This record gives sequence, structure tokens and C-alpha cells, in this order.
Amino acid sequence: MSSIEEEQEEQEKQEKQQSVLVLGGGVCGIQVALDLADMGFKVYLVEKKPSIGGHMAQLDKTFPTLDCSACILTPKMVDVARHPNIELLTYSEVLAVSRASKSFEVTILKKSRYVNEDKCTGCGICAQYCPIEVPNEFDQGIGIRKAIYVPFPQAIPLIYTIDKENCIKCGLCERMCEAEAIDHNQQPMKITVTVGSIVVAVGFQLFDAKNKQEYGYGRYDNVITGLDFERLVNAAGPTGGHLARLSDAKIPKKIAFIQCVGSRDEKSGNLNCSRVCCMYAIKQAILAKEHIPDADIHVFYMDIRAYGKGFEEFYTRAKEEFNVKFVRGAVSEIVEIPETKNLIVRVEDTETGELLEKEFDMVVLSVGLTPPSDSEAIENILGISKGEDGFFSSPDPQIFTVDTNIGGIFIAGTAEGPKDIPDSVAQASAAAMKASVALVQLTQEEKHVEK
Amino acid sequence: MAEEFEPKLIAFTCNWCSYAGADLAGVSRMQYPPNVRVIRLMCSGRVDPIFILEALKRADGVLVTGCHIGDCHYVSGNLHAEVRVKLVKKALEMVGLEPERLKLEWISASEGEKFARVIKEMVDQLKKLGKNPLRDG
Amino acid sequence: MANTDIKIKETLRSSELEPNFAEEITKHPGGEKLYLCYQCGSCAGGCPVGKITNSYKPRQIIRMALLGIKNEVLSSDSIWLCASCYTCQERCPQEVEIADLMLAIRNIAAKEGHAPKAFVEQATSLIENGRIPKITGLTQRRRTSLGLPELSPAPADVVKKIAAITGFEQLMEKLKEEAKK
Amino acid sequence: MNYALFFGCVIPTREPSYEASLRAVFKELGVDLIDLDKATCCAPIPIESLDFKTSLAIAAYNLSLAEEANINIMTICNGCFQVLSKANKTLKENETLRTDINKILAEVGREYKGTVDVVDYLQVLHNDVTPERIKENISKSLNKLRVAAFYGCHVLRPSSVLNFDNPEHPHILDDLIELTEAKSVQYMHKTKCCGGLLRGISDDLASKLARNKLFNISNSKADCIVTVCPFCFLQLDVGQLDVRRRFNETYNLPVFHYPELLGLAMGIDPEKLGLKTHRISTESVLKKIE
Amino acid sequence: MIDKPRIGVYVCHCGKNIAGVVNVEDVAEHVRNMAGVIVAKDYRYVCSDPGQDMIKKDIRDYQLDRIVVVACSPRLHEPTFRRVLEESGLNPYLLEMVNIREQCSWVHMDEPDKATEKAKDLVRMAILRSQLLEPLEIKEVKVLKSVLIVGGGVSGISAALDLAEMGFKVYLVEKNESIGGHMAQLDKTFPSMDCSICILGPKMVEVARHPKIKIISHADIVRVEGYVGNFKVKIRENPRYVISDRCTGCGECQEVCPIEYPNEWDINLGVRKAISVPFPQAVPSVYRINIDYCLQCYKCVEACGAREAIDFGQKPKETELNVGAIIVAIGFEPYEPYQLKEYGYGTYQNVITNIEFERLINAAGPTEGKLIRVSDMKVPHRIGFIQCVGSRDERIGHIYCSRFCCMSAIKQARQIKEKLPEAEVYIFHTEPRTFGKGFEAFFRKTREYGVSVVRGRASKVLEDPETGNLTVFVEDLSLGKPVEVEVDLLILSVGMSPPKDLESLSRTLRIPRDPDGFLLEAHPKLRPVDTHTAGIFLAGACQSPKDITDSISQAKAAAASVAALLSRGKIRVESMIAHVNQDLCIGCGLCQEICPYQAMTIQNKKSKTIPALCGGCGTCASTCPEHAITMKHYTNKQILAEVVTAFQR
Repeated sequence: MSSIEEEQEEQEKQEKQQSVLVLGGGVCGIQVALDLADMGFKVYLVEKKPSIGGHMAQLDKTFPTLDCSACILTPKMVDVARHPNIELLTYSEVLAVSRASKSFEVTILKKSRYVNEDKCTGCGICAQYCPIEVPNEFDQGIGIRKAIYVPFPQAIPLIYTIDKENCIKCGLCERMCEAEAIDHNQQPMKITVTVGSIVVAVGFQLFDAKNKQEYGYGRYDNVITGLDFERLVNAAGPTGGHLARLSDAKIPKKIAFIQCVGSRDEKSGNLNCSRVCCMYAIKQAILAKEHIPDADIHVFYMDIRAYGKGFEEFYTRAKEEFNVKFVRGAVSEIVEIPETKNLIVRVEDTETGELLEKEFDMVVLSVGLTPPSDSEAIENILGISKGEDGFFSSPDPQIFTVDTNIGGIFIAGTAEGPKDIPDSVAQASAAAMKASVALVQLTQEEKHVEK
Repeated sequence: MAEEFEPKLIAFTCNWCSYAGADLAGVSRMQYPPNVRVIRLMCSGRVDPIFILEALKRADGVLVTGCHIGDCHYVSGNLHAEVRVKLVKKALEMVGLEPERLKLEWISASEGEKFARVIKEMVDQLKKLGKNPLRDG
Repeated sequence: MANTDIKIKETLRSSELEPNFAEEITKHPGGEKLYLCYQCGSCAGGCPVGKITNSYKPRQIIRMALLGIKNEVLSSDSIWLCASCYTCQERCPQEVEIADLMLAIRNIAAKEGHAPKAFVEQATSLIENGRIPKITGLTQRRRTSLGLPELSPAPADVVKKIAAITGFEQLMEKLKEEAKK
Repeated sequence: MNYALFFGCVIPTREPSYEASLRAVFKELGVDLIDLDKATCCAPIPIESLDFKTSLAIAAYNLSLAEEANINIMTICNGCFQVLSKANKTLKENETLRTDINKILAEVGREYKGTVDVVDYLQVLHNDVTPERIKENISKSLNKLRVAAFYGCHVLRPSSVLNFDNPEHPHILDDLIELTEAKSVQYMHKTKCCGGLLRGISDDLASKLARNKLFNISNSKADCIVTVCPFCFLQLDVGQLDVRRRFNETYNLPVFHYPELLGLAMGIDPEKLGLKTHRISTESVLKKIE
Repeated sequence: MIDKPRIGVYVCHCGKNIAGVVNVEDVAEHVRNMAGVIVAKDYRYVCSDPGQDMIKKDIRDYQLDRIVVVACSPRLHEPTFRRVLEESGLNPYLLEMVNIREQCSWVHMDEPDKATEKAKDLVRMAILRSQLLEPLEIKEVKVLKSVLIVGGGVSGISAALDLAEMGFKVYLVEKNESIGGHMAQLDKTFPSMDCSICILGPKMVEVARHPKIKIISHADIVRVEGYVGNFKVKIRENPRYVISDRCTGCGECQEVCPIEYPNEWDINLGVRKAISVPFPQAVPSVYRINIDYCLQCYKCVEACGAREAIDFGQKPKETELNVGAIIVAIGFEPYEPYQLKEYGYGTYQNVITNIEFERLINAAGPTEGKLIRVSDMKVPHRIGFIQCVGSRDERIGHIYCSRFCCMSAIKQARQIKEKLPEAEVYIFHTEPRTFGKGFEAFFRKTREYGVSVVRGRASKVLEDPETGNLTVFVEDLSLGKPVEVEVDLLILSVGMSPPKDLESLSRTLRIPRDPDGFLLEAHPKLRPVDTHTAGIFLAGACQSPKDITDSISQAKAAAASVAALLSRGKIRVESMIAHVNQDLCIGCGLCQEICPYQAMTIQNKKSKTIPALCGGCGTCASTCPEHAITMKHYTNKQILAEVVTAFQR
């Protein structure tokens, strides 16, 4: 196979290392970064939050295997932190991108954590002594964190951050930190990097259930969203994994799941199916049963979309093994009983034509996926276009799944449209593939110029 | 009254199919009796008659599991395992030990339910058979 | 299955259905979005009338319309039981204007000679008096006692003229005839 | 600030107390109301049910009167508000229908141009008169009073046409009530229909719905109900007699038109407000606020 | 260091996953005083960064040389912790993992005490074993910068192009005459309504032209040997009776050929010549003689003339490829609905499948795109679609949803409405699964066309022998009423089945299949395109049903994984291999006989292992009559240590 040997040498000669920017540190961005880094490219991974991990880090278990989400994600997060080819820029945002001949010049703002990243050991003493407690966004505001914090124990990087809004500058953290990492005067930093390609993996934003007035989310204590539920059943969550009502900490015995909240809903401005809600609701129904075996659980749905590998079987198990009751009907309204804070769900069972008025202790809204909050900004900075659904879109989403209207910039994961984890991971690798091809071509062009 | 006899079961699993099957049983939260101690090998073909005999000195039963015929990660390891287990069974009969104390099962990576079932069934059977006379202690 | 009081055949045969019925409705203001209905039931779920009687099930009426069950639907009392509270319309995820759609179906029914007596009477009174309620002595007495001016008759002529042009007057006549039968 | 006052036909004929109290209150607040003499019925849902076009034409006619006066039209009846708003929207947006309708109007010597808006008097009070001004005019605190606000349907829905208030959790009427320092109580199924439009179609269903309403309100320990629609008023005031007859349940919940309640708070003589014309005696309330 | 091991034991809570059932503190306490155990700790998440740092610190502080991690399945985290050892300068094989999650806490939830006891036993077994562990030599081999892609459908094509662009040598093996797969048969794609062949055609040509890609069509995989980075694959090219290199694809032979036979590619409605290509855009454009139909009149030979491309003596040709990685992309087969007698497919002429419909509506199809029904060539005006044919059906063992049929039917319904606006179109479905990007909007638009969507699974179909019309019997679940709809043409939306040759291929490749019969990925969530065999990856519908978009994504993903692997240049090979003790070996050759990898050779009457070839199953070790063979990392000593301690109290 001499010819192949030669090719090998030829490949190895390609010394100059091309670099790439990955926007977003969720499971998708992580996969893109790892793939490209493994191919030998230099990767800048930019995440606006203090830690990578994205929504997946918030999940308790994954469907349909019920793997513990953290258990499969954290190793990958650790890999990112360890990888020699990856430069991790957390708590950072892209300010501007300009085309420099074939490549891109990217200006990144590194927001100040007011903690010296090199010195902080993540020991957590500071947080122990910090007197300020604020709702923890990572726990959907159900749990609390300190004004100096890491969002969750397995955070990568394990570096603390002071949120200035709430900090009272009492200086306790400063006094307690043996590493002398606290720096209240730390200034935000601008970094400029030149990359050959950009992959946008900024993920999604959950539909704001408050917009569905008739369900009373935000008004009724015991109406929660699917993501709230994930934190409620998670052992590392605010309740230590005890599924309880927010109004009175009682164990809910009757739980309803309501599907298509903000999906397939012209009125809510999201016509499309969010692709994950059916399965995560089924998963959560099963988890609820595991936490509260005698719980009576109803799922109110329009169509169950168990389309993926092993999904149908999972759906069947929920029905037959866990005796979860599935009722085909879109819930019309939820009424709170003022005294008990219980909830009356009003819905037609479209298979019997019966109007049901069922009382529940807790209602979980299976909210859909909507475009990322900062999609506007990114659209402006990168000049990549969106589809009718508001997600970033390829000019030909079918064949060129991960392309954008701008050569060298690619999209992946839920930033391109609702997806479950495997589809996001697959698309992540797909984008990595396209990016690598772009980078290789760039190298060849450069070689060409040299000659 | 004396408490129910709790048989001791040693199971050899191959890494690729049956150990994965056992993992799947766990992931799917399928419950089975805790009487079993699993020993992971790379292939059921690795199971040496000595292992079985030594195991039978300390347990009431031995279970050997591997990939289904044709699915062996190492092509043919399970074929050899099959032959060996048959031979050992014969030997056991000769020394007057119930051959049911030794069992061979093919369990694939997707048969978590089967793994749980096999363990349950075998433990129940061993309960009926009672303590293994060869077992010391 | 808890059904509306619309009496339909035990088995529906395409030969006996009228597939154009749905289209006819979509041509009528308010009925345009009929085809979009995906039978989720959020209309019926919140319906105050459906809650107290089995005789009215908006989703099922829409389904029948889509299937082309024409005469049974048009001749039923069911379509007149909608209280027009517009809750369904508020909730429909496909933005089907269900309450208005019911009005569209009623319009078609009326043309086919089906309408409740009460409505026909109110309409007739409107054509004749320019008002639906009649002015009685009691009314005037009450008004004066409250220092309100006596009511002058409403411009019935205007209404009458409009009703004549739109064929509304004739329609009412026809409906009164039907009622007599 | 002035408006073309559109009464419709039920209020002047059946509920003069509503008209009287409204005129009184607005006078106090210094809002000029121009009566539309040539106005006729708004052509409500019963008419629309029989022939959409006729109802639209009649509505257009009424709107054209306000256009002539060149002032926005103010309704005090949910039915009128909804029918006129819907007609106005349809005609403004749908050109072909507009031409059709104008052909008809031409015959009665009028034209619809689409130059005015339809507002409900609650909007006027809440947005134009403003709570501050109303408070200035309030002389008597009703703070002992527990009031159940009832909006009815056609001031809220379809919200895409009316965009009056949050259709699921409205607050404007509650706010206006609490200006009198009375407590606006919460009760279940607050935005559910009173059944008014079923009168004459199925009196049985109509009073079942009225009964549910009364039942939920009485659970909230309210002293009285405040409505903003003549049909709701009939359902809940006169309706209580019907409910007693059919279900043998007595609620004795006084029902007020909002201007009547406001009038009381402004110190207007109950006689002038016409409270005597109510079928359910308002005495209990009047005592409580003495 | 072997004689006096210093062991660190780390028991993981895994949040509540383990600690919720097993008393982890107790477990750690239980082994703390065992011989050789220096430290025994329990920790919330041992796999977390701080957890790993803790272990590293202990290795430094206490000079540990054996690590026992008591946590989840080694199949999940063994690599993670082996790396921890390496980074601490220890040999990775001095790690022992105990699985008390998947195989203890999760399966004995109701018996916490017994679970804890079992956990203790398992940990003791591991500690005893760990004392006997030996450091293994880490070997690296070169990775060949070439890849084999099995299957030339849209998945295989996109993977091939991407990898070729990256500069890797690609062998694309296709069992049919032409690449293109099912996508080449489709008329339009959903939801964009692009002409399918217009998108695919150019890519097929690109493949043919690309210097880095070699297409081997009309060929089968015979054997796969070797290991990641260095696979040896034997391919058999079946005879075309036309010499590829000489055939110019001019088609003159086809013109003179007198024989026509039904073209299965055109649902047997169209015909093809005995020497022909299946469709005009076929790639490679090399003609083939179907010997079963050929009269051997040799007209084609004349027509070909000087080019002398035709060779009736052609024999199957076997070639061997050496590649660094393999991508399996052999796709699916449409479910054949003969078995579902209630729908009368094969009996009633006017019942066809969705795939057949694609050819029927296709302008290049047998009817030039004229929608007609087979029985009387009349244009149908009432058309029905039956969904979930061969999907979500326990009776035929297809529990799974085929994922594309809903959209395909909705698209086809739309196409009919566009061609025949007056036509009545019915879709009888179980539940519409329009989950993809823009699918729901597409569905909504199609409803606006007046397509009648009936919720209910058709229970039977009857044909009127006179008219050939069909009556569909179904319950309208939205009304709870039985409905009987008469249609002129009925389309069965058939789902996807695993290809028939998948079973044999899965054996050749040693990749297990899932319960549905498709190929099993390494991890459904995070390694959807990897298999349990290093160096072999999956793409497209052979892993599970997928539409075009998702297949392409996955294909690119597989390509990325391959690229990452090949770019590394070197890769570690199995260190757990057999070793023959030359003194004990009697050269009987038994091991050589049973070794599936030909990794054993006999040199001067003694057996020896060829490390690179050894797969590490250890069958030889347990076969050797003289116990001369030790299986590294699974020695008799090590295994027996576990056996002995299993129930030792």
C-alpha cells in the first residue's frame, strides 16, 4: 500500500494548525469541539454562562435508556477541559466578527468573574461564607445559590463567579479565599482570534409557559414546567431528589403532564413540533412513578411522537409496566382551587368525546423549544440567516443540513431547530465534518499561495 | 423457624453481549435477586472448566453467559464455551451433582429483560435444589 | 361514545357523504380555517355548554363537517346551542375561529330552512321596530321616573330596507313558513 | 374628551337604571356623551347567526353615524361592543366585503369609511378618564364591601378583535371596582359564560350556566356582583328567580351595573341610580356601606 | 511493587443513583482494613473533576499503585479512570472497576441491605483481583488513511464525499449496479419539494469524478479481518459481463438488444433491456448483461465493436482492501406488505406502495408522471393513503415507528392535490408524526388543500371486482364511528425494514443488532454513530429508520468520527492479549486451530502470538491443555481470585 503511505506522509506534512471557533458549550458545542480537536485543529469554545454543559447538564435522566444525564455528559465536559487543542472561553460572548481574506477575525468579550481563573481552586470556601442567597438559575430558580457561586458541582471550569447584581461587597469571600483569587476590580477582557471556520451551536430557549395564560404558569404554585420537574427529581437538585409540591412541600399523588405547550400552536407563534416533549414527558412520568410508586399519572396529548430508536417500546412500557394513563386531548384550561392549591384540568378525551374535569396535585407543562434568546444578536454579528421558525437555517436544510448562507460558518444542534440529544450530537459531528473540510481546503489554498 | 435458604450464584459474562445485557437490565431498573456475583470476562470462550469447578466449591450454582451464536464479538468464542459447558455438565452428573447447577445462556446486549429473568429463574431453581453438597462453608 | 344529539348513521359510507360541505363552509366568513382543525379538542375542553350537556360538542360538529355529514348537522338543534362565549376561539392552537364557524354553519342552516323560533322572532322584531325589544308603557314610565327622556322609535325603515336588499326579510318569511310545518 | 354614546336596544328598554347611572357618573367625571339619535340595534349574534351580511350591514350603518359625527363610538353593552368591533375590523380589513356593504348602505344614503374606533366605556374610564381622576371624585368608601366582578364574554373575547384586557386573567374591572375601596374577590371560573345568549334557545341550559356562576360567586363570600353587560345582568339578577324556581336554590346576591357601584361611591343618591328597578333587592349592600 | 500493592478504594454515590440504595459509607468502611488497602473513601460523583483530582492527589500522597473505583459500569467510565491513572504516572491496567450501579443499586432497589452486602462482596473480589493485576505494555500501531464505505445510498455518498474532501482514500462498495439508493427512486423530497434526483444526481457524479473515491458496485463484502486502523476486507465484484474500464456508457448495445424485461427499479411497470443500466443517471454508467434473460445473440458485441467491452466469460472478481476504518451505510428495505392480507397488496391491482407511487408520479417514471391506476390506466379521482403499514405493528414484529411515512404520505397527498385539485384525498393514520423542521407547517398547508385526514387505522380493504375500486374500512376515532370510504387508488405507506443481508453482514462485521433488527450503536445518546467494534461506524437507516436529512447528518457525523480517527495517524491496540509460555508449550497447535484471528503461529514446534492480530478473547488460554497460555489482564490467577472471594465471609 505504498500509495497510502505516501498520502500519510503528505498529510503529516500539513504542519500549520488551522483554528476554529465553536459558539455554545452545550452537549452539541462540546461534541463539535472534541471532534475538531481530535482531528488536530485548534478550537476556541465560547460559552456565555460560567460553565459548559448547557441544558443537558440540568436534566436528571435521558430517554429512552434512563441513563443519568450527568453521568454521560460530565466525562465529555472533562475531556473538553483536558484537551490540549481546546481553549475554553466561558462566561464570554462574541462581540464582532469580520472577514479577513479567507478567514474570520473574531472579537470575544471575556466578562469579569471578579475571580482570578488561574488562582481559583474551586474549593468553595468563599461560597460557604458568602451571606447573600439568590435563586439559582441552574435550578430553575427553585433552589438557591450564593452571590459567589458555581452553577452546579460538576461545573467546568470549576471556577467561582461573583454576580455583581447581588454582591454586597462585604469582602468575606476575599478574606476567606486562601488562594487569593478574589478580585473585585477585575475588568472584562477583549480577546481577538483568527479562525478559518465558525460553528454556531448556541442551542435553544424554552417556550415561556407564562404566555399560555389559560394554564396559569407563574400564577399557580403547583403548575411547573418540564425543566422545573427535572431539577425537582434530580438528586443533586434543590430538593435533593424529593418530588414535592412548591406550594406546601407535600408529595403529589396525582400528577398531570400537558403536552404541546407552545408547540404545534399557531396562536403561540410556534407552528412546529418540538420533537422532544413527548419523550421527555413519558420519561418524567416514569421517573415520577419511581419516586412515588402509588402516584396516579395522566399524560394529556394530541399525538405521541415516539419516532426515534427505542422510543415506541419506551412508550409502551410507560403504559403497560408503569400504568401511566394517556388521554388524547389538548387541555383547554387549568383552574386553581384557592383553598387547596390543587388544580382542575379541563380537557376533552377525544377518544370518548367525554369532557373531563380532573383534579391534580401537580401539573407539569411539557414546554416546547424556541429559538435561542441571543439569536438576534448572533444573526447580526455573523450575518447568518434564520428560517420562518426563527431558528438558524441552511439555505437547503435537507441536503446541506449544517451549512449557512455564509461559507465557512456552520450551524448545529437545537440552534438549527428542535432536536433530541442523539440528533444534536450527530449534527454536531456533521458540522465538525464540514468545518474540517473547510479548514483543510483553506490550508491547501494557503499552500498554493506559498508556491 | 429457620429463614429461607439463600442460594449463592456465580455468573460469568462476556464483556460485549451479556455484561452489556446486565447493564441494560440495570438501566431499565429491572429487579432480580441479589444472590448473584457477576465475573466479567472478555469472552465466554475464556471460561475454563477450572473456573466452573472452583466456583462450585463455593457457590450453589454457576451461570455462564455469552453472545448468541453467530453474534460473538470474537466470532467463535461462544461455540467453544458451549462445548466446554456440556463436558463439565457430564462430569458433574458423574460425580452425582445435579447438572441444573450449571447453566449456559446466550444473552445479547439488548436483552436486559432476559438477563434479569435468567437470574431469577436460576435462583428459584437453586432454592428448590437446596445447598450444593460440594460447597464448603 | 358520548355523542352530540346529532343523529348520524351507525356506519358512514363515503357514497352517502357530501365532501363539498366542508368547502362550502370555508367559503363563508368565519369558516375559512375549518380545514386546519386537527381535532385536539381544546375547544370542547373549555366549553361551558359542553360541560352541562352532551348535546353540544364543538369538536365533533367540526369533525362531521369535515367528513361531509351535511343534512344531519344542518337540521340539528346542536349547532344552535353554542353560547358564543368565544372561549374555544380564544384557545384553538390552529386559530380556527370556532365560534364564528358555528355562525357560518348556522347561516347555511338558515338558508336550508332551519332556525330556532326565538331568533326568527327577534329578527322579525328588529325588522319591524328597528329594535329587538319592544317599547312598553312600563319602559317609558321607568325612564321618566329616572329622569330619562322617553324613547323615540328607532329608524326601522333603514333596517327594513337593508333586510330587503340582503334578502333577510324573505329569509325570515321562509323560516316562519318552515316553523309552521 | 367626548364620545358617541351607543346604547344598543336592551339597555334603554329593559335596564334604564344602567343608562341613568352611567349618564350620572360620566356627567360627574366631565365626559361629554353625544347620543346617536338615528342609531338602531347593533344586530347582535342572533341576527348574525341567521345572516352574516345583514348583521354586518346594520353594524356598518351604525358605525357610519359615528363617522359622520367624527368621534369614536363608546358602547356600554358587551354585545354591542363585540359586534361593532368585529364589524369594524372585518370592514377595515376585507375590501371586497366593504364594497359589498357600501353598495347596500348607499341604498339608505350612507357610507362606511372606516375612520372611527369602537371603545367600551370601561376602557374610557380606565385609560382616558384615568383611575386618578375617578378617585378624586369618590366621596364614600365602600371598603366594607366584598364584590364579585363579572366581565362577561364579549368584552374579553375574541381578544384578537377586541384586545380589551388579558382574556384569561382580566383585571380592568377589578381595578375599577377597587377604586371604590371595595374588595374585588377572586372566584373560580370567573371568565366563564353566564349563558345569556341561550335564553329562548334552551332556558334550561341558560339557567344552569347562570346557576354555576352564582354558585361560584357565593362560595367567595361576596356581598354582591358587578356586571358590565345588560345580558349578564338579566341572567344574574332576574335569573336568580328562575334559578330558585328550577333548582330551588336561593342566593339573594344583589347585582349592580358598574356605574351604579361607582355612583354609590361618588355619593350619588341610590334613587337616582335606579337601584329600585333591580329584581334582587340591593338593601343589604346599601346597609353595609352606610 | 507487585509483592506489596498499595490500594486506593473509591466508592461513588452517583447522587442518589447508588447512595439511594447501597450504604456507601458502610461499603467503604467494610474494606478499609483489608490487606493492602491504604485509603477507602466514598464520594458524591467520583467521575466529576474534583473526584478525579481526589484520586490523583491520593496517588501522590499515599504512593498508591492500585486503584479500585466502585461506581457504575466499566463500559461507561473505565476509559475515564484509566486516564486518571495514566496522568498520575500509573499503568492504566492497574485500575479495577466495580459496578454497583447497573448491577447492584439499580436492580435491587427494594432490598437495600442485601444490595449493600452484595456490594461489599463485589468490592472484596475486586480488591483481591487488583492485588494480582500487572502493568501491561501500551502498543500503538499506524492507522491507514483509507476508509471503506459499505452502501452507496445518500448516506454512503455524503460520507464518501466529505472524507475524500478531507484527503482520505475512500472505497465505496455498493451491492447494486448503481449507487444512489432509494433516494434516486423518489420523485420529490419533503418538506422542500425538491426534485430528488436533481439534488442527488450531481452528488453521484461528483463521487464518480472524485480522484480519492473508488466505486466498487455490483459487489459484496466477503470477509472482514484485522482491527481498528488496519482492516483487511475481501470484496467480491459480481460479473456484469461488461468490462467496466472499457465500457463508455454510450448505450449503443442497449439499442440493438432485442430482449426486454420488467425493470424492478421502475416497480416493474417499466422495462429494461437484457443489456442496460437501471436508470439514465446510473453511476457508474457501466452497462450490465442480465444473463438470465440474455439470448447470447451477440448483437451487443457487434454494436460495441472495437471497444470490446463485452465479455461473456467474466467471472466474479475478488479483491482485498486495506483500510483504517469502515462506515456501514447499507440503508433499509421497504416493508413488503404481502403479509398483511387485510390490505390485499399483490391481490388488488390498485393497491400500491408509497415507493411505487414515487415512480408513478415521477416525470421520468414509466408513466412519464401521469398519475394513473394500473388496472385500467384511468386517472383516479378518489385516492387513499393507509399509514403505519409495517410499522408500529406487533403482529409482524415491527414495534418501531418508521419515522418518514407520515411526511411522505402528506407530501404525496399534496402532490396529488397539485396535479388533480378536484381529487378527493384521504389519509388514514394512527397519529401523524410530523416532528421535523418545518414538517408541522407543511402538514398544516396540506390540510388547507382540503386533504381529508382520518384518525384511525384501516382495518380492511375490499375490492369491487367490476370497477377495481377499493373500499377502506376504518373507525374514525374522532367520532367513534365506523367509516367506509370508496377510493379508486389506494397507497400503502410502508415503513422501513432492516435489509435482508443485514444479518449476515452484522456477523461479518461482528456488530450486534438491536431488538428491531437494525445495527446497534455504541451508545444511543452520546455515541450514536459508533459501534462496539472500534473503527467501525454506522450511518443512515441501517442504524434505525431515518429520513434523508437525518441520514445525511448521521453520515457526516460518521465521517467526522472516521476523520478524527484517521487524522490521529496512530492508535493504541489491544494490550490484553495472549502470551505463550514457551517452556510449557508442547506445540500441539490447538490454539492455532481455534484462534479466530490467525494470531497464533507455530515456530519450531512452539506456539507464538502475533500481538497485532490477537483480539484478546482468551479462548486459547482456556483451550491449552498445558495451561501454557496466559491471557493478560484475565489470567487464571486473577479470575480465580474473584471466584474464591465471591462469597467468602
